[in-house]
Amino acid sequence: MASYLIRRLGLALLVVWGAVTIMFVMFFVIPGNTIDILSGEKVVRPEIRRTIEKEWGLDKSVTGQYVHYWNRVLHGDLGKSYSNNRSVNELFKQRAANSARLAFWGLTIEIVFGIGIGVIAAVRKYSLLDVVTGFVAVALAGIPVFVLGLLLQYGLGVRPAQWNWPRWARFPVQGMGPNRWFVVIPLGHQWKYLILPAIVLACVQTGFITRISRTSMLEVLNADYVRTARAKGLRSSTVIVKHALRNALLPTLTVIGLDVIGLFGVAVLTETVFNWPGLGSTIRDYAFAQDVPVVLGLASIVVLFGAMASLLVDVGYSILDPRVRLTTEKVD
Amino acid sequence: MAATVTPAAVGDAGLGDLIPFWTDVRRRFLRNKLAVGSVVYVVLLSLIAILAPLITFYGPKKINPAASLGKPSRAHWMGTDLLGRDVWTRLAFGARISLSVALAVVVVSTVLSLLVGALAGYFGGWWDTITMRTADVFSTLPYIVVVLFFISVFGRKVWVIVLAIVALGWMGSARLFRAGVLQVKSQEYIEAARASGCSTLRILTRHVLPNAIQPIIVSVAFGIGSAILLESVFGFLGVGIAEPTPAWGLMVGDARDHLFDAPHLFFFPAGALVLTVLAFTFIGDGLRDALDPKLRGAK
Amino acid sequence: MNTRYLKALAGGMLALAITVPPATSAVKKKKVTRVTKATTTVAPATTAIPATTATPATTAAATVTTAVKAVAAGGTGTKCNKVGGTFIDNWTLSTSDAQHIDPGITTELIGAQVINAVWDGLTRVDPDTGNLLPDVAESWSSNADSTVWTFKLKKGVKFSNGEDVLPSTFKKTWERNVSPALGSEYADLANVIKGWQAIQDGKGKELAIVADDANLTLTVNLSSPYGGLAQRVSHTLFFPLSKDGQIAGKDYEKGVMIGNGAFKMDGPRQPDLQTKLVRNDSYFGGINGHPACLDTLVFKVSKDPISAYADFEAGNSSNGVIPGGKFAEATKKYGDRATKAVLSEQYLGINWKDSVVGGFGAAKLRQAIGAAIDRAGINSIVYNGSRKISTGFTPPGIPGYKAGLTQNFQKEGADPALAKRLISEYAKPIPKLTYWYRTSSVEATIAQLIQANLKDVGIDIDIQAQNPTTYFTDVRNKNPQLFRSGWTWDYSGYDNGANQLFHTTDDASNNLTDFAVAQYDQLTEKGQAESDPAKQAADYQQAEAIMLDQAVVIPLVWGRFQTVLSPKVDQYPQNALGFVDFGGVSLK
Amino acid sequence: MSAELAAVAPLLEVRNLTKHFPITKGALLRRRVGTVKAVDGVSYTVRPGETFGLVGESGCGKSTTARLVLKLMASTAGQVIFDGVDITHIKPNNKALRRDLQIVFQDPYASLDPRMTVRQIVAEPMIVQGTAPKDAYGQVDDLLVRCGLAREHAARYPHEFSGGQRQRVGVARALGTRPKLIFLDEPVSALDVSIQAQVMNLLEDLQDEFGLTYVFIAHDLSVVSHISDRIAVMYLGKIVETGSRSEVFERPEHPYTKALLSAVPVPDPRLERARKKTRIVLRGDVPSPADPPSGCRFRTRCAMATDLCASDEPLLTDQGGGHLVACHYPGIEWPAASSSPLESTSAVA
Repeated sequence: MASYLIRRLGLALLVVWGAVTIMFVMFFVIPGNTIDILSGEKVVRPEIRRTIEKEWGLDKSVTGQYVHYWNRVLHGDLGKSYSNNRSVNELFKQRAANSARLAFWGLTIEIVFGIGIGVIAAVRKYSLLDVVTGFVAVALAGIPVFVLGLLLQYGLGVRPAQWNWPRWARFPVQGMGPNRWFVVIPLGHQWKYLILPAIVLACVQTGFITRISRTSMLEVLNADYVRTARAKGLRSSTVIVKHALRNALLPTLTVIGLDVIGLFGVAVLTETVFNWPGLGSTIRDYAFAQDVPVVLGLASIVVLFGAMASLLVDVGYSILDPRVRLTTEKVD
Repeated sequence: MAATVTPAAVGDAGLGDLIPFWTDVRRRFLRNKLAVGSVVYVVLLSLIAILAPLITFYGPKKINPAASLGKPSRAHWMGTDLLGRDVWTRLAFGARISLSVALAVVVVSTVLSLLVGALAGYFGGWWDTITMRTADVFSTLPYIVVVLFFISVFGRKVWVIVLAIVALGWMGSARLFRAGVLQVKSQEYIEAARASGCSTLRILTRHVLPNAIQPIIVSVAFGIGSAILLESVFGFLGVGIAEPTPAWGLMVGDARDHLFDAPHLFFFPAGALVLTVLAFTFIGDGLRDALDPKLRGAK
Repeated sequence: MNTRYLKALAGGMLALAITVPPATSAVKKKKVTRVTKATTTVAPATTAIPATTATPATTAAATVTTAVKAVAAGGTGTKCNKVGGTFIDNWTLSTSDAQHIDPGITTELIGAQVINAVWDGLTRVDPDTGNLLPDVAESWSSNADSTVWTFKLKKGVKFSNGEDVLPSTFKKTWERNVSPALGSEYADLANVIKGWQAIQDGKGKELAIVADDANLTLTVNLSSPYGGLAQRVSHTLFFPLSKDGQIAGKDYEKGVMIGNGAFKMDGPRQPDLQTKLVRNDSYFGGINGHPACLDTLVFKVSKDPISAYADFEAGNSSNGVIPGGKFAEATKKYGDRATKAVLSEQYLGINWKDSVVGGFGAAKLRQAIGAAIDRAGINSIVYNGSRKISTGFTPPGIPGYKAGLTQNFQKEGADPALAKRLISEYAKPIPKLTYWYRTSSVEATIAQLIQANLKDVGIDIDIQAQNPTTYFTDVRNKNPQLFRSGWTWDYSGYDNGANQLFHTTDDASNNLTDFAVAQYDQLTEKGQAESDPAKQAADYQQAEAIMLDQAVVIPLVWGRFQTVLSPKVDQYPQNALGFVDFGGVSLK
Repeated sequence: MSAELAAVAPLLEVRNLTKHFPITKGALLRRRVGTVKAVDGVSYTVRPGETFGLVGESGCGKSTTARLVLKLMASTAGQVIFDGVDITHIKPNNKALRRDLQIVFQDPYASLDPRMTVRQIVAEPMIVQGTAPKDAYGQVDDLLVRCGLAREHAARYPHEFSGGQRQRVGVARALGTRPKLIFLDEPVSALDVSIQAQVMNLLEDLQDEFGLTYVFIAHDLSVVSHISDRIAVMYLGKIVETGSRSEVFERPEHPYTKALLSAVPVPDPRLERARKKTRIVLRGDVPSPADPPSGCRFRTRCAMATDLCASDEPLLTDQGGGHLVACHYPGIEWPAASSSPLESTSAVA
């Protein structure tokens, strides 16, 4: 197991290397360069351009810059933003926690509601509850984040304020608020700032998770061993929890794992609409400005994180399904 | 013995003898009202897409500033947008673009993920390592960089958007498939099939896939919706299909500016989108049930 | 021309940023490099640049040798009806955070907005009249040929940490800001000062400035005559930095920067969240003659104007940006106190060098395009009817502005009959033309309206959405036949628009149309050299009329601020360039 | 019976068959730090028409042996000669191999594809062999009937059957290609006792009817005792005793075989009660095949083990009449002290 983890960590680094290299190449293929983009229509004076290029090592060849980049990264320095001189290390420190907290709660909502509704829908297949939750799940997933966010902002923030509802019934429209946390637990009023973006973030995937877990659950409920368990006279809830759920979780776990990986990506719009300064929207902003160090620096950390998540998913598999062994071949 | 269900316990014992498999599947599918309704909806939608020029009265790109933001009326029964374009017309023509984009995305990425995921799951080893780590790379690349890359290299064309969405989305179903295959591959009937002399291809197609297909059906149904939605996200970010092409995602995205003063701009395309995703979901459910032999003969 | 646009685009809010009028989406300020070029092309005798505003002070500065005492400081600005309170600004940074708020480095209006609250320069533009007011400087004067400028500083001006603001403070700060090591993109703004070139070439470290701290005089020697220095030093690049700032590099803005303005930073910036300022109690009074009315000023960052507006509607900010299509609704609800005209112009550009639409021969075709476009329609559909339809390129408010320069072929609405007549006079087959726009829903809307207008008169155009990030570079290099652009004035001078956008020898970057007409060039050069404001205006007007007759641009609408103010806001002084004088802002 | 068959050439000859699984360590560069010797030099012969019983505790490598012969797993070393042909190195998907060698799996629930009808399941090996699907399906009915099922069952799915019925399907599937040899991998261990007998009877009937040869794998000597002509007892990857049924049952020489035999219930209750007193309880668990004991592998659980057992590995030696035993002290009796009631059969199950 330990050696498996170490091996997978090595592979995760390989993934980071691959992703960074791909992005590096992409940025060289995408037309336009940072200096031009930042200066807009203005032509930058050659001396200034040279100063800037030298400062960022843009005067080197592509391979030179590539080597230079890794050299810096390996020394623990992700570099500085072309556009505003901010240290990427600093940016990461500021943003990663925000992203992680939002992602954590989004994911929690997603898992609790997604699996919960999915299981109930499967057990009460084709009941009114099943159809209604199915409809709601799909409808929520079918509304773009930027529209859903706006609806929530108006429904829970703007209108209550305009109608002079009591303070507790109003939600903030934007921002991080007091930024008070115990690790991921919001303190004080912080939860009010967290809840809307977390819901919006969760809505994107909850529908999918609901359906996946419903489907896997149905599959499992019809499996022989569950029938056997039922025939043995076990209580229905015991059967569902002990026998069915565990086995139904495998595909759901895949989706959730993917989601952990992609959550920063999904969060771009949520972060934008609610002005939650996380990694996703930051990467997006700097990607448009072709601010290569920031995008590469932050993205490679996200990639590393994603590779870890995918590792956890694989470990999770082996826990849920002992047949999926991590190391050795099946013996007898 | 007591632990198993005897044939008599499973519905009509004689049923299986009389009715061929597909007839039974059809029968069971047709008994599912939601699924049948959904098929009707999809057929209707396809007809609307195909017959769009015949069943609409304006051009999809025909603007009429005088009729800007018109409420649904007799002349424009889904109202008009900011440029006075008929929403119904754009919705009908948009079905062409959005459905074909979605189907292209789903078909390409399902085939790709089938190949990658199923093989990775079945063979494991280096192939698994390479493909799954590649999937890791792709799923963590910031999508904006990928889309920027695609549109700046190939231009802002519909197929480029399809390609970009596939490039960003194949990993999901590939992983799902891999998980399914991993689960199925350790079953004894796979070994039995090998002992029976089945080739790898036959095992994959006849035994592994049919048993691993459940989550994929859901993923395809949702894939159609999320492809259309991604199109709107790209539109929101300014890297999607260009106006004035009528596409549902674009229409939903544009409606944000007039969410409260012209809600019909949002309601109709978003409604069509949600209904479409729902329809494919219900069809998926229906197929699932109809194809599941364990539900055979059951109501 | 609106680089800040691009930033907004780069920030990803494409669809939304464009809905914001140029000034509110904050314009990247363009440097005035034209000056030095003019001195080389224009006769030596007329070297001084005309004053960019019509204040007596600046006019005099260019013509007389005696010192001109400007309006007496203190008591002329906005009064506080109430002192105290917190103003939450969700307008300035409503599409993205400012990249820099270091006065030496900033290139954007949104950053300059914050800087103007924390620092005061030698001079400042009056929010009401647009005239130049003395700020840290008490008065200024120049010699006869405007090569030596002397600023007399007010006594007792201090930084918020108690440090004195002295002439040497300015000298050292300016030397820091222009040093190649800092790499400021706006270092060129100081290129008229003697010693600048040597610093750029690495041969010197000092500017030819004599700082007499005892007598509080700052004497600036120029390398070539320039009459507009008093205006120029109102730019953020010339704001004074405290001692630690004078030696600081690019990292200075990571901490708390010390200014001499109405507000001081309450802590380091919180990038992408907010920048919080509090009243600077040791403020010398600036143009208003009193400390800031507000206790606290918070610049809140948003990334999506629609959400920012929702935030305003929920009562969470004191001002806000009106998103596209909401102008009528928002002004009805919250009034139009803050929606005055901004010095900007939206136009359709036509490429002068193009083989079909360019050159004198295609004038009728270009005019036909102008006649065919329904600008009233664009105004009502795109701008909710809030804009004023341009009657020329230069907007009212610019000294020397004249109405109706394009009346001959452009009406508010479309004139298809005239357009068709012009086409028949053109008498050549018209191929399908290419029209470029930056991708956004608003730009797409304008494109389709124009496309429909032109189709009505038989001109087919292919509208092409372009990569917003590289839009201007692409327009510059690939020369599309028709393209959409806009321009926001950096200072209220006629030359900043007409003179810089269409002059042959101008920065290729600014002349997107590639307009190259000798008569136009001569007239603008003559105007630049002219010392009499009336004559100067006449020259510019004549030049602009030539440009407009050639219809190399089709002016669409002039700009307007899309700002909503909370009813709790009492005073909100803002000049037409977009600067809010936060020192004078007060709450009810 | 065995005397007659002894003259006939063996149908299957397994020589020194070995399967080692590597144990690796290390993150990126995997070092091989050990080996699981799942099957370690197993040799036996199976004659045409006989039933060869392969018995041993779970994990002893008996199922692996079957999978190695069937090429469902690649062997590390050794030779397999089937019907006079060396099949050690032929490809796993060799058609003749698949036709002539079939297997019935232990778990009747897991070994049938739930998404196939019985008809499809039974016909599949034939179709793979090149029989036209129509003909294959035609034969299914007949096979089902012979296996004690009804024709109508062909259209049903596995979940509609009981365990015994499913195992009949499994047998029918194995029969379709008219194989020469069928491996029965604990075919009845998952079934209820009453059903076990039915299936065993069916297997015997079919053997007569089709002239089949069986390799019957079981963890329980009692099952094998009914059906086998000859028996091999495996312990930890090795055969410890092999011989004809009567020799192994009546004159067991290896302590392990004796222990196994003592656990076999005897139908006569009186005898059974008497035997209970002499039941042999094995100490401890089966050692890890990754680290087998030196010398005799059974010595760690053998009450009579000596230093010789720890130092030298006993080889299979003929005790006469083809009765081979791998023990330094063949025939040695268990001491009485080790005889006590066996709490459960788990020690040998």
